[in-house]
Amino acid sequence: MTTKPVLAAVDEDAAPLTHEQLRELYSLMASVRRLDSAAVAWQRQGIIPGYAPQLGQEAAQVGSGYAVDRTRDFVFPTYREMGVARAMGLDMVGYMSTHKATWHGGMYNPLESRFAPIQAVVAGSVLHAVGWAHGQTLSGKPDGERGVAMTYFGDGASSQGDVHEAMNFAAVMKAPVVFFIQNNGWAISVPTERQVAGGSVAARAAGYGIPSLQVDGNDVVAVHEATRSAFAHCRAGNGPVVIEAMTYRRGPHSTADDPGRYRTLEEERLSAGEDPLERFKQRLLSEGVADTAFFARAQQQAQDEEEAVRTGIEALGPRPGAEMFSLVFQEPTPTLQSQATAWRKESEHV
Amino acid sequence: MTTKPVLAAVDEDAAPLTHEQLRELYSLMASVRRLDSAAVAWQRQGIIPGYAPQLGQEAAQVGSGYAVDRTRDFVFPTYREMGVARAMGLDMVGYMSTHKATWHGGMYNPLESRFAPIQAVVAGSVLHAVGWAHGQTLSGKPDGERGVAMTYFGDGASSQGDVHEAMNFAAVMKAPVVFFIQNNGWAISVPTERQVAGGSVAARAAGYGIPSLQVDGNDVVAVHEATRSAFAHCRAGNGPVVIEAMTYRRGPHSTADDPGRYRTLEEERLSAGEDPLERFKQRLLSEGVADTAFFARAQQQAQDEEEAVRTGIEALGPRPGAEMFSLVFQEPTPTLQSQATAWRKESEHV
Amino acid sequence: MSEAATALSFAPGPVTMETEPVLHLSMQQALNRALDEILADHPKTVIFGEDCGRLGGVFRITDGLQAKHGEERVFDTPLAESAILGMSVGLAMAGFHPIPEVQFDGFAYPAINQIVCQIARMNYRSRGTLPMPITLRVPSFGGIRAPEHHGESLEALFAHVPGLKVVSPSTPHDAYHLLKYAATRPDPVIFMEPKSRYWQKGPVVVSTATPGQAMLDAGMDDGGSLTGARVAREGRHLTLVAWGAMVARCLQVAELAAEDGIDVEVVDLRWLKPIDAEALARSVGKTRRAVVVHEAPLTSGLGAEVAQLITQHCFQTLKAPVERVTGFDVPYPSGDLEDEYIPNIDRILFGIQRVLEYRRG
Amino acid sequence: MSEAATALSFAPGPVTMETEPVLHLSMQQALNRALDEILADHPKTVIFGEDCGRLGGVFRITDGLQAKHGEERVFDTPLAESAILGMSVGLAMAGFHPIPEVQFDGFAYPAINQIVCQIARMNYRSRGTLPMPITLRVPSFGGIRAPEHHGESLEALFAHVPGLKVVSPSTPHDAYHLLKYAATRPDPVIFMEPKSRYWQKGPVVVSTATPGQAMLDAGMDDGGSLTGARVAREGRHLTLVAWGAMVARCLQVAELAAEDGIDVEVVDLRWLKPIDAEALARSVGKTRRAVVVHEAPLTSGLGAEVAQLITQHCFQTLKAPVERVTGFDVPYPSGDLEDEYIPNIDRILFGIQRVLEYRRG
Ligand SMILES: Cc1ncc(C[n+]2csc(CCOP(=O)(O)OP(=O)(O)O)c2C)c(N)n1
Ligand SMILES: Cc1ncc(C[n+]2csc(CCOP(=O)(O)OP(=O)(O)O)c2C)c(N)n1
Ligand SMILES: [Mg+2]
Ligand SMILES: [Mg+2]
Repeated sequence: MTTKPVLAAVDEDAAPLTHEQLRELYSLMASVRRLDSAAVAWQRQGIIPGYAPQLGQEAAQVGSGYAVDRTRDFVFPTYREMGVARAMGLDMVGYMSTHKATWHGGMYNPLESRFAPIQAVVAGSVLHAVGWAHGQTLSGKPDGERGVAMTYFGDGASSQGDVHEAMNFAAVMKAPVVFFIQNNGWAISVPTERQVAGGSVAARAAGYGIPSLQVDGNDVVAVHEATRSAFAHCRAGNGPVVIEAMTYRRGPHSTADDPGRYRTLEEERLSAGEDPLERFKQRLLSEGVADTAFFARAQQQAQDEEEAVRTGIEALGPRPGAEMFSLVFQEPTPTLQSQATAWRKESEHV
Repeated sequence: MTTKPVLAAVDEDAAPLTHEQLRELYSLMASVRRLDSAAVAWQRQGIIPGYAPQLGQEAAQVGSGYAVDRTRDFVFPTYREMGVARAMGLDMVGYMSTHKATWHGGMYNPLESRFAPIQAVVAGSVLHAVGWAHGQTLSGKPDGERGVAMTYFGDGASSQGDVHEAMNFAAVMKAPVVFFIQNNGWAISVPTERQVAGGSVAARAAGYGIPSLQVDGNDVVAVHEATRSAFAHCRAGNGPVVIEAMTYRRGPHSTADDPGRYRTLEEERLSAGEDPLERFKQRLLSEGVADTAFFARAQQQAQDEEEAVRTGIEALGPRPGAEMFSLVFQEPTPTLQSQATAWRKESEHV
Repeated sequence: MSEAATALSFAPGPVTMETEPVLHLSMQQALNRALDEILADHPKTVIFGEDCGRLGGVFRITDGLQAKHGEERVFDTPLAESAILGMSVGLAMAGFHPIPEVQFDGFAYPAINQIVCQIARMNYRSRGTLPMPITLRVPSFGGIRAPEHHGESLEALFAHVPGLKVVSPSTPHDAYHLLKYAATRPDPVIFMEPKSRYWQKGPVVVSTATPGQAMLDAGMDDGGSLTGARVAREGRHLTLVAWGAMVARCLQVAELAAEDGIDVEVVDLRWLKPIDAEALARSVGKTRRAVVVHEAPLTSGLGAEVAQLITQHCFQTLKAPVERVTGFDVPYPSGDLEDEYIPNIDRILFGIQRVLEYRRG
Repeated sequence: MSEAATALSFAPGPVTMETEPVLHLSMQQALNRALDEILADHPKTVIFGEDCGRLGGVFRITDGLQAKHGEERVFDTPLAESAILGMSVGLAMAGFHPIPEVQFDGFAYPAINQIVCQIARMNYRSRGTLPMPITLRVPSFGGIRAPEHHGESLEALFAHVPGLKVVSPSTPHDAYHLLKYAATRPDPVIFMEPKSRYWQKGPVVVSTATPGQAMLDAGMDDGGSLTGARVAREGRHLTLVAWGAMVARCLQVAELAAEDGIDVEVVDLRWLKPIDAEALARSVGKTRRAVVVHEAPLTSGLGAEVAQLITQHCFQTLKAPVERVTGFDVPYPSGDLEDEYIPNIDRILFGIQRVLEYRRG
């Protein structure tokens, strides 16, 4: 598969990634891989009730998340974007707390993180990105200073009406939005070929006059460069871009899922292709960008990090029940206040 | 504008329209034009409370409706398809009764007419067409005998998420659906260029792998031939087709609308192009298909018809209130029955 | 919240607000004026929806606002309600105060997912870091002989959704002040406009500062002048509870009942969420009888909630079970049957009669 | 509808249905078996939704049905709820009996437009010529510590919509029979499955003809065995009204209350629209006290309707206002707080206490 750049303004001025950046990308991917596998284990151990692994999507997530400028951009994830969160430097205990069932949206601060709350409605936040991006235009900042919204969704989510409405609105309003699709081959048990008519979400973009890129989602550098171009296009005031990163969901849909019911291990092996992490490692080695000592250090760091996050997650107690009431509104209502009072009385009484 | 046929299976075997058929098309258009103008007048006279004129869309509506095989196909209109209804031979008093506020869906029998109830939710029935069409596939009839669903919607409606979901579902399931868009330049006050990103609804079809035709919607023969090809394509088991008929809403959005607030008469004159009825008349004359006597007869017929419909509409009394209750369910509920009883008691008491 | 305060601030007219000018406006004019002032006073406010811009909306509520405040502040969107509400979420996250419109009540349904799962929950989901100061204007209720889906009453649905507040004005004066109040709150408000009342005129005490607002701004109780119900007519024998267009109808009914010596109190609920239960208790505590009137279908309508709140608070003194006079459990009918469907004067009078004649067995 | 008949047909076990086999099934198994039989008996039935086919649904309710009945009868759709329901309308118009699934309660919202404006109204709009024999299966309610939007209670919304019928089983036996009944009716039914009860087993009297069905087919009253509420436990002092997963909890509460000498009757409402008001009147007419329990938020919840129906019918004999023990007016919380949100045993006992201790002033 090749990257097909059809952007009006490809970011040609951008310098190629430095060796240090390439190594950083690898470290991030290694951390994500480690944390992801750990989370699956935590679920088995009863530390968290459930998790949606991103195994195999590290390149797509880290490569794109690495392009975000946290001083001005904003990311709108769904529920499987742990790698994006990590690449953007989120508080990972705060991120993982959603899987601990501590708080639905996660315990990180979305405004400071520039990463919207975790979203369980597929395609739910795609329109938010369009609104936020249009807000950049309305705020009257010069082109180069305006933020870009990047929204993440899957091949399955692409079937939702909201995605169409979002692309049309964004194109009509020339809103600076990057629609980032991770086409990982599956929506739970339904394969892309019975989900995405025509075979490609990126191909839909042309119908709205939106430029699009279909990129090898297992090549972190290709993903990063595509994303960087898309951001440059948006920042230049040229409107939205669609990126479709072709990748593969190597794990189950979630820890509650049993892929054996709908695909064989043989099918998995054939379709998954090369492991994005291993592939990038080989490239860095062969190009002399990193040596084995680097990889050992990266591995160690990932392990330390995982342990720190696990400790944080294990330490997370349940939220005080009073938050159920106090966080509904900015200005609480009398009804809700009296419900909170009754709740407190009854729970203390027990 | 040219018709761009990109169908896999264009209906090449179809014989060209006979002179008699061409004359029939004209007569239908003349009837529709007359009835449409009359309905606007009726509203001014207080005979009906409101109406949505189709002035200028006669070619698009008659040309496409004329392709329907009433023994097996089914049409899913919105609210402006009076010309389609007439071309399909509907009971026009039954059709017009919706504008008399007699019954929302109209008083005609949709099952016998093969014309679904009038629909006020824009894009509301697009998905129904997909389900009905998939039902043809499931019913196990051979390709040639299965019905085709044709759904009508506007440039404005094309922005709704349901349209995207419908095109994707139809393409995934290869459902025999013709998506017939009348792009009449306006959705109430919003012009197509601020509605349809990319400029064409037909152009969206490629993204789903659906063949599409953009056709001069003011040329009744071109519209008819495009529709006929689309039906042949569907009947051959090749899945859905998108047709976009480019036309112009010459009148107001409805009798309650004041187009002067958003477009000038000069703009109207420039954008509307040639009148489809007059244009077809000139063609028939110049090709010797019809003479002035024919046009006079057609005009007289249209006038007689209009009078008959007006008489029917004027004679329509309000529906008995009991129908409010009796038509909700096939199997009425006790709650509803007791509400009906209370209603009857209270209305008789007064 | 004191009765005096309630009586004071929303009985429109020069008596209560001597220094403020009183205009004679239709609700359409009052809403239009309110939006104009909001745009002028609050630079982060944006108004958008289908045909809101150049046309000024099919009901002309936004008439002239685009010309005056520019295409960036007041704009048309493509025809997609889910997108209109979904983009409101993003705009709110970016610091704007969106005032979107859905063109008619029945076309809020395509946006319900964004309203319920996003607008109503984002503040909660984000632990208060992403407030949703969105005021959704919905031309609502029936009575104008419109096509299908143009006469719906969605208050029960909205009131059930945690995270939403819901308000409906019944007079031009309330429309003006409640919209100014709602649009400057940090929480999402569904603003249900009774479209059959758009063109009736009434006195509007216009003021740059909405009455009660100053008190609220100072962290004080506003006495319900903006946040509570309103006694639209005082009476001793029975309370009619209504909102939107039904308030005017209930006032008519009260006049008719007065001819028979029945002194009816009319409570205009105004806020459908949160409901001013104290005001209900106060009124029915006095009259000991209540009928709640709404256009929406009976079953699971907001009338059940109102009736249950009254019963809960006034069980000991209530002389008869609360009656509900409402639309039937049928789809809103076509124009010819509208008068049969919407509670009419006769049906409300029958309801009053049932309550008055109720005898414990 | 006689009490005898009600008691007879839904108390599961060999006593009532001597000739029919009794199986010990979970609700998941009972539903799966019902669907299997429906597919076998009714050739126009089709089942579809997200992951319903090969996977057998995320809850395995459709497990094995595609393999047995073929890909034309049981199939996966792309991920779009509005399309799933919209295509159901078209299939129904073409003579099919669709049994669509939305994967979780919270994902019914994107389909609300098609449900409310199309499914619920097509029979009416078409003057009875286009019936909508659609049974929408919705795994519903909370209690399984799932992610956001996977624990919603939409019954108040559905019950308010004219043209819909709504049912929720609380036992495997009822699940089996009510689904077989609903799926063969000519009107649209929302079938709300209490997902937290999918895996508990109970006796199911299986029969090719669902009990009561024969009577209904013959145009006779079925005594409410399929169409009415069910007395899940007889009692004298107070009535608990519940549905779905709350029925089992109320039965637990009744056992605890019995230890204190309080004899609680538990009414399983089953049909949430139409509500069996007679059964409520019968029970509360006897016990003179009632508490209604549901998971949905309080305000404008179905509990208000139930309470108002009880008050309307039993006003003269009621000893205390009907209490509501419900979810709070807050978005359904994350797993850790679930037990605080859903009515738990303590909160229901407190509710009972409030009613029992209520004294007229
Ligand atoms: C609106 C909505 N419908 C259904 C679901 C249930 N659901 C959760 S994930 C999923 C599949 C999503 O597939 P895709 O968009 O490809 O994302 P992926 O899981 O592959 O990351 C489904 C059906 C949901 N979360 N939201
Ligand atoms: C879902 C929905 N939203 C809004 C409306 C209000 N409305 C009625 S017609 C219309 C414009 C439709 O434009 P288009 O689809 O181009 O059809 P046309 O009127 O040009 O035939 C609008 C916004 C509606 N009927 N349905
Ligand atoms: Mg996927
Ligand atoms: Mg149009």
